[in-house]
Amino acid sequence: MKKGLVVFALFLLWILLVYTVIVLPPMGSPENPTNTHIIPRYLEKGVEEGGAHNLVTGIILNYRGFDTMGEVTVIFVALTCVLAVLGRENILRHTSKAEVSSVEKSVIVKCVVRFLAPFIILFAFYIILHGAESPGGGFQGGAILGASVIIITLTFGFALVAKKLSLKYRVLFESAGPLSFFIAGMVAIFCGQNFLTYLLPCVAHTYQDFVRHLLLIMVEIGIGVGGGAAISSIFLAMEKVEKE
Amino acid sequence: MSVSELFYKLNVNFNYVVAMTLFIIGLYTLISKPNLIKKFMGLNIMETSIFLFIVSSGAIAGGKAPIFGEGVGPETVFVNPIPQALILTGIVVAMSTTALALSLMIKLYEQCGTLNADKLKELK
Amino acid sequence: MIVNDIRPLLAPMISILCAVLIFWRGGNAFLRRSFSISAAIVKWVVVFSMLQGSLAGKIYVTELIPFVPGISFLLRVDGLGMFFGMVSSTLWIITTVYAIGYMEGEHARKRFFAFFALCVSTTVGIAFAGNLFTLFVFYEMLTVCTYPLVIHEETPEAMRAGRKYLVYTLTGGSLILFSTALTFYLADTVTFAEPGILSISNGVGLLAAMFAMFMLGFGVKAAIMPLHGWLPSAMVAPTPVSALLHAVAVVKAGVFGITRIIYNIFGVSTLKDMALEGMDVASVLMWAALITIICASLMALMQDGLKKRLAYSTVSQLSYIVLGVSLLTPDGALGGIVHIANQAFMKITMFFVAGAIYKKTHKKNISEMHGIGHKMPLTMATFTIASLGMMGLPPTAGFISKWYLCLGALDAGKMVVVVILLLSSFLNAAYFLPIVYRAYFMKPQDGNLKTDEAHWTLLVPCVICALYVIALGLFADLPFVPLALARGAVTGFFGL
Amino acid sequence: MAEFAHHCPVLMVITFLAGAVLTPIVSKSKKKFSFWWAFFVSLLALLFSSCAVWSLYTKGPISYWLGGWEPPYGIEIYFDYISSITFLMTVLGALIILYSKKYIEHDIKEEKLPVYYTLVLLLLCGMVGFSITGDMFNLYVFLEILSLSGYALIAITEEKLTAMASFKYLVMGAVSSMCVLAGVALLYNVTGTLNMSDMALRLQQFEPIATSYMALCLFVVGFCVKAAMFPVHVWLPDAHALAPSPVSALLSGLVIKVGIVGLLRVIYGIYRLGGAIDFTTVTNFMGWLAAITVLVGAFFAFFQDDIKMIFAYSSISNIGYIIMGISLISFTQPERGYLGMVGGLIHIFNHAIIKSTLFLCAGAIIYKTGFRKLSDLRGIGKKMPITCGALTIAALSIAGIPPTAGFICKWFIVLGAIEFGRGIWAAALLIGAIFVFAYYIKIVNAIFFREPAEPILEVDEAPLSMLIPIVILAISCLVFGVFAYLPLAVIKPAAATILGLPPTYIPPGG
Repeated sequence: MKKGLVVFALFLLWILLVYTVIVLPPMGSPENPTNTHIIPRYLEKGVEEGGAHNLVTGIILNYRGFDTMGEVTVIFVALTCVLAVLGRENILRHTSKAEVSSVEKSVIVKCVVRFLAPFIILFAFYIILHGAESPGGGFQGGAILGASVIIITLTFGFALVAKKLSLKYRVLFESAGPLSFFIAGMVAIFCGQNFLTYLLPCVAHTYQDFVRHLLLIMVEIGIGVGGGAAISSIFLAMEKVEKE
Repeated sequence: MSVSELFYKLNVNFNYVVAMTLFIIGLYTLISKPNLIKKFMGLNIMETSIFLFIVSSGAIAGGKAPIFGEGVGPETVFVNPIPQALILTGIVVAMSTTALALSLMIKLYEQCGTLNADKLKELK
Repeated sequence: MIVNDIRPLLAPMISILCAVLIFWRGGNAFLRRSFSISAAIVKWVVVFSMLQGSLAGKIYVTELIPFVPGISFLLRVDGLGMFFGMVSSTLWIITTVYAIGYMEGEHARKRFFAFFALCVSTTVGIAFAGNLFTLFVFYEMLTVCTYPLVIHEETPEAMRAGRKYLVYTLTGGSLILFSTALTFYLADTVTFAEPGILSISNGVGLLAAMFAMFMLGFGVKAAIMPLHGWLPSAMVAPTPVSALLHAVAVVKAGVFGITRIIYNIFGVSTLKDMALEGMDVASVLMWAALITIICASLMALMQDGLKKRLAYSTVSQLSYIVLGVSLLTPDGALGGIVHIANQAFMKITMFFVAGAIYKKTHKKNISEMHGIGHKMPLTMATFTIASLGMMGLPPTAGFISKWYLCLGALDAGKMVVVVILLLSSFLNAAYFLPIVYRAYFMKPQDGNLKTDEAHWTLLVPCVICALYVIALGLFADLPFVPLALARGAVTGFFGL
Repeated sequence: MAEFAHHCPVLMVITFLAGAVLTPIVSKSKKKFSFWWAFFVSLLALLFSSCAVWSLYTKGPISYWLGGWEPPYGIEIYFDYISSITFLMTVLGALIILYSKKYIEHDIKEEKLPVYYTLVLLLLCGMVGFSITGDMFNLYVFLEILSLSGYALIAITEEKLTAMASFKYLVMGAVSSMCVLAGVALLYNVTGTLNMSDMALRLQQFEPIATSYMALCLFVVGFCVKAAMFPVHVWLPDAHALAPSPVSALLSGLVIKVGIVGLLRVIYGIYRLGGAIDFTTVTNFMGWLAAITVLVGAFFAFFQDDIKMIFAYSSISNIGYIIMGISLISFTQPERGYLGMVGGLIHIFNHAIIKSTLFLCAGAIIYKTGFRKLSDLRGIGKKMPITCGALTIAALSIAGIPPTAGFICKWFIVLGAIEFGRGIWAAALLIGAIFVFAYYIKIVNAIFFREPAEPILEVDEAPLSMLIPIVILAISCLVFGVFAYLPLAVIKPAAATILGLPPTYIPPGG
C-alpha cells in the first residue's frame, strides 16, 4: 500500500520532470541559450586568456577558479569529516598479523603491482602536469595517485603504507590543494589584482606569461597532490581491523 | 502539444528524459530500500543523473572536445566546455558526500551492528 | 501644554534600579528594606512633583528612541496617567511597609522584593505609557514580573495557579498585539490622542472586531466574566501580592487599558457611531460588566475562604469601573475612573486585614473567624470601614464612585444600570456584613477575649488605608484627591 | 582603505579557508593550540567582515570579480545587503569558538580537537561563501562545504545516536543539495548563464517555460529542507539536539538560516529581479506551510523533556516565522511585502542570537551537571544563576515578550501579515508564540522554582570562557529589543533592496 503510493507519487513527479525537460530547446543545437551566451567569448579568447589549450582546464583554473578552490576544499572537508567520524588510522591497532584481509595475496599480484606502481604514479603526474594541453588535470591525476596508494595498500598491507606515508608529511600534502590556491590568490592580491588573477601586471611584461604558467602549474600540482593525499587518507582511515 | 510533437520532443531531448528517469529511479531506491548502503547508492544514481543532464546540455551535434591544438581549424565546432567543468566539481562533491556517508555507516555498524534502516529505528 | 521632561521616565526607572540593587545586595535584610522603602518614597516624590503641573493641564512627555519605525518609546503623563500613577506609587509605599512585616521569615525574600519592585515599575510604566505600543510592552512585562510572585510558595497548587495566570494573560496579550498591529495598520499611529485615533470610516465590522479583541485582551486582566478564572486561583500568592495584584497592579492595568482603548484609541464619538445591527458596541461591554457584577457577587457569597471571597468581590468591583467607562457619559467615566482609586484603597485594606489575620492566627476561612474582632479590634475596625465603602455607603469613598456611576447611567438613560448597582450594593452587604458580624458578635472558639493585635508593620498600613477611605468620602472635592484628577482626565476625553 | 574594503568579502572566505586548512598543521604537536588558532582566525575574519559591512553601508554593494573576469564570464562575489548576514556569522562564530574551548575538551578526545576546529572554520567558510557569492554554481559548492562539515560535526562525539542523527541529516541534506543542483542545471539550460544577476536578465529575454517554474520549485524544496520547514523538518530535532552544544548553537543559529538566504537569493535575486515569472503561487504556498510549521514546531516542543530537544523544535517553529515573513510578497506591488520582509530578516538576526544563547546555556548546564532532562535539572538556577538568568532572558525573548529582541520580529511579521491581508498567518504566529512561552515557562519553572535535587547540589557556575559568550549574547537579546533601531538600521535597507525598492525607502506612516 505504502509502496504503491510512493511509486505513484514518483510516477507523477517523473511526468512532471520529463515535461519540464522536453520543453527545453532541442539538445545539441548550436542555437541553445547554453551555447550562444557565454561560450563564444571562451572559444574566441579562452586559450589566450586562460593560458591553457584545453579549454576545460582553462575554465576550471581561470574563469571559474573560485569554484575549483571550493572543490578542493570539498575534498579537504570530506577528509576532515571522515577523520571527525572515524579518527585517524591507528598504526598500533594494526599489528603484523591483523591485516585488511586474511586472504594471502598471490605472488603474481604482488609482483605485478610492485612493477606497475611506479608507472601508475608517473602517469598520474603526467596527467596532472599535462592537463593544460590535453585531457586531464589535477583532479584526474590526483584520483590516479590516490588509486595507486589504494592498490599498494591492498596488496602489501596497511602497516607498510601507513609507515611509508608517514602522517608527518601527509598532513602537509592533504592541505596542498586549498593552500596552493591560497598562495596563488594572495600573490595576486599583493600585486594589487583581484583574488586568483594569474596574469600579474606588476611582473615585467616578458615574464608575465611565465609567471602565470608557474602559478597554474603550482595550483595543478597542489590539486593533484592534495587530492591524492586526501583520497589515500580517507581510505586509510576507513581501514578497520576486524574484531578478534 | 500534439502526440507527434510530443514524440519529436521526447526524441530530441532523449538525454534529458533519461536523466530525469534516472533521477526518479535513484529517488525510488533511496526511499524504498531499507539498507543504508543501497539507499546511498540511490543517492549516487540521482547525482549521476544530474551530471548526465548537465553534460548533455552542453553538447553540440558533431562537436569536438574543446582542446585547441593540432587539427583544429576556424570552422571546427566545439562542445560547450562549461558543463564539463561543472560536473568535474559535481563529481568531486558527490565523492566527498559518499566518503562521509560511508564512514558514518562504518561507525553506525560498529555501534549498532546493523545497517538496516528499519532495525535502526527500533534500536532507537 | 506639552512639556518635555525626564520625570515620566524616571518614575519607572527608580523601581527598576531598586530591583537591580535588590538582586545585587538583597541578601542583606537591612539593605533590602532600605532599598525598597527609599525607592518607594523617592518614586512617590517624583510622581507627586508632577501632580501640580498635571492638574494645571500640563502634559509631561519623555520621548525615547524610536522603538520600531513610526512608533517610539513614549512616556506621557496626562490626566488619566497621572491618576493611575499617583494611586499606584502611593499604594506601593504602604504595601512595601506591609510586605516587610508580612514576609518576615518567608523564603526567597530577595526574589520577592526584586520582582515586587519590577511589578510596580511596570505598573507606573503602564500608567505613563504614551502610546498603545509602550502600553503593550509594559503590560506584557507586568505579566512576566508578577509570575514569580504568584508562584512564590512553589507548591504544586501555586504552580498550577501560575500556569493558569500565564495562559490567560498571554492569550490576552496576543490578542492585544494583534489588534495593536491592526490599529497601526489602519491609523498609521498608535499614540494616544483625544478623542481617539480610529475613525468610523475604517469599516464598522473591522472596528468592532478590533474592539472585541482589545476588550478580550485587557478584559483578562480586568477579570470580566468569563475571563476571570485566573484571579481566584492566584489567591495562593502571599497576601501582599494579592493586595498589590488585586488592588493596584494587574487588574487595574486591565481596566486602565480598557479606559485607554475606549477614550484614546476609539474615542467617544467613534464608539457611539459603531453600531452593529442596532446594538452599539460599548453597550455590549456594558452588559458584560453588569452580568459580571451580579454573577461575581453571587459567587462571592458562596466562598468560605476570606481571600477567595475578596477575590470574587474584586471581580465584581472591577466591573464597576468597566461599566463606568463603557457608559460613554462624562459622569459615568468619572465614576469609573475614580473607582480605580477608591476600590484600590478599600480592597487593599481588606487584603491587609486578611493577611494580618492569617499571620496572627493562621486562619484562612471565614467560618473559623468567630470573635476575631475581640482579638484584633483595630484591624477589624478597618475591615468594617472598607466593607461599608464597598457597599457604597456615605461618607466612604465607595459612595462617591457609586454616586457618579448612577449619575452617568441616568445621563445615558439606562435605568437598568442604576437598578443593578443598587442590587449589587445589597449583595455586597450580604457577603461582607456576615464577616463583620461574626467577628464582633460571636464568641471566639477558645473563649479568649484578650486583645492581641498584629505587628505594627501590618497594622499601620491597614489603618492608613482605612482612614484614607473615609477621607476620600468626606473631602471628595479637594484639589489633590483622586476625584479632581479624574475630573481632569474626563474633561479631556469628552472635550469639555 | 577603499581598496582594502574591496577585497574584504573574499578575504573573509579565504581567512576561514586558510585557517581551517592550516589548523591541523599548526597544531600537529600541541593539539590544544588549535583553539587559539581558530579563535585568532575567527577574529581576523570578524575584522574583514566588519570592514566589508562598513563599506557596504557607506558606499553600497561591493562587486568583486574573481580573477578579474567580468561577471557573466567569471565568478562574481556580490556583497550586498543580504550578505551582511556574514557579520552575524563571524561574530557568532568567534563567540562560539571561544565557548567551545572548555566544552569540547570535555566532550571529545584530545586528538580530535584540531579536527573539530577545522570543521567549525570550514562550516563558517561555507556559510560566508554561500552568503556572498553571486554565482549559482558557486553557491552550490559552498552549500556543500557547509553541509558536509555540518553533518560531520554532529557525529564528532562518540555518543551512540549521533551517527544516526548525522546520517539522517546527511541523506536529507544530500537530496536537498541534489534539488538545488538540479535547479541550477535547469536554469542554466534556460538561460545559458550561471551568474545570478545575468540569469535574472536572461530570464526576461526568453518566453517563460515550465522549466523555469520547475527550477524554482526545486530550489524552494532544496532550501526548505536546509531550513527545516514542515514537512521536511524531520532531520532537525535529532541532529540539533544530539550535536555538541556549541555545534547545536551554530547549526540552529546560523546553518538553517543559510536555507533562508538561499531562498532570498533565488526568489528575490533571480526571479523577482527577472520579473518575467509570477512566483507568488510558490511564495503563497510557502507562507501557508510556514504557518503550519510555526504551529507544528511549537506543538511538538511542548512534549519534550530534553532541554536541547525543546530548543531544536522551537527552531523549527521560528524558521516558520522567518519564512512567513519573507513569503509576504506581492508580484506587482513590492512595497506591500516590506514590513513582513523586515520582520523575516530581523528574525534571522534575532533568532540567531537568541537560539545560540539558549543552546550555549544548555551546553553550560550539561557541561556542569551531565544531565539534559528537565526533570533532572530542577533547581539548577540556584546553583548557576548567571547561566540560568541568561537562559531566562533568551527564553522570554524567543517567546516574544517585550522589550526583548524576539518581540520586534513578532511585531513586524504580524503587522506585515495584517497589511498583506493574511490575518490567519498572524494568528498562527501568535498562537505559536503562546505555545512557545508555555514550554519555556516550563523550563524556567523547573530551573528556578524547584528545590535542587540531590545530584546537582555540588554544581557551581560555568567557567569564564563559557560565561563570556553567554552573557554577551544574553545582553544583546535585551539590547536589540530595547534599541531595536540598531539592527533595524541595517535591516531596513536590506529589506528594501531585496524587494527592489530604493535602500532609503520609508513605508507610509513612517
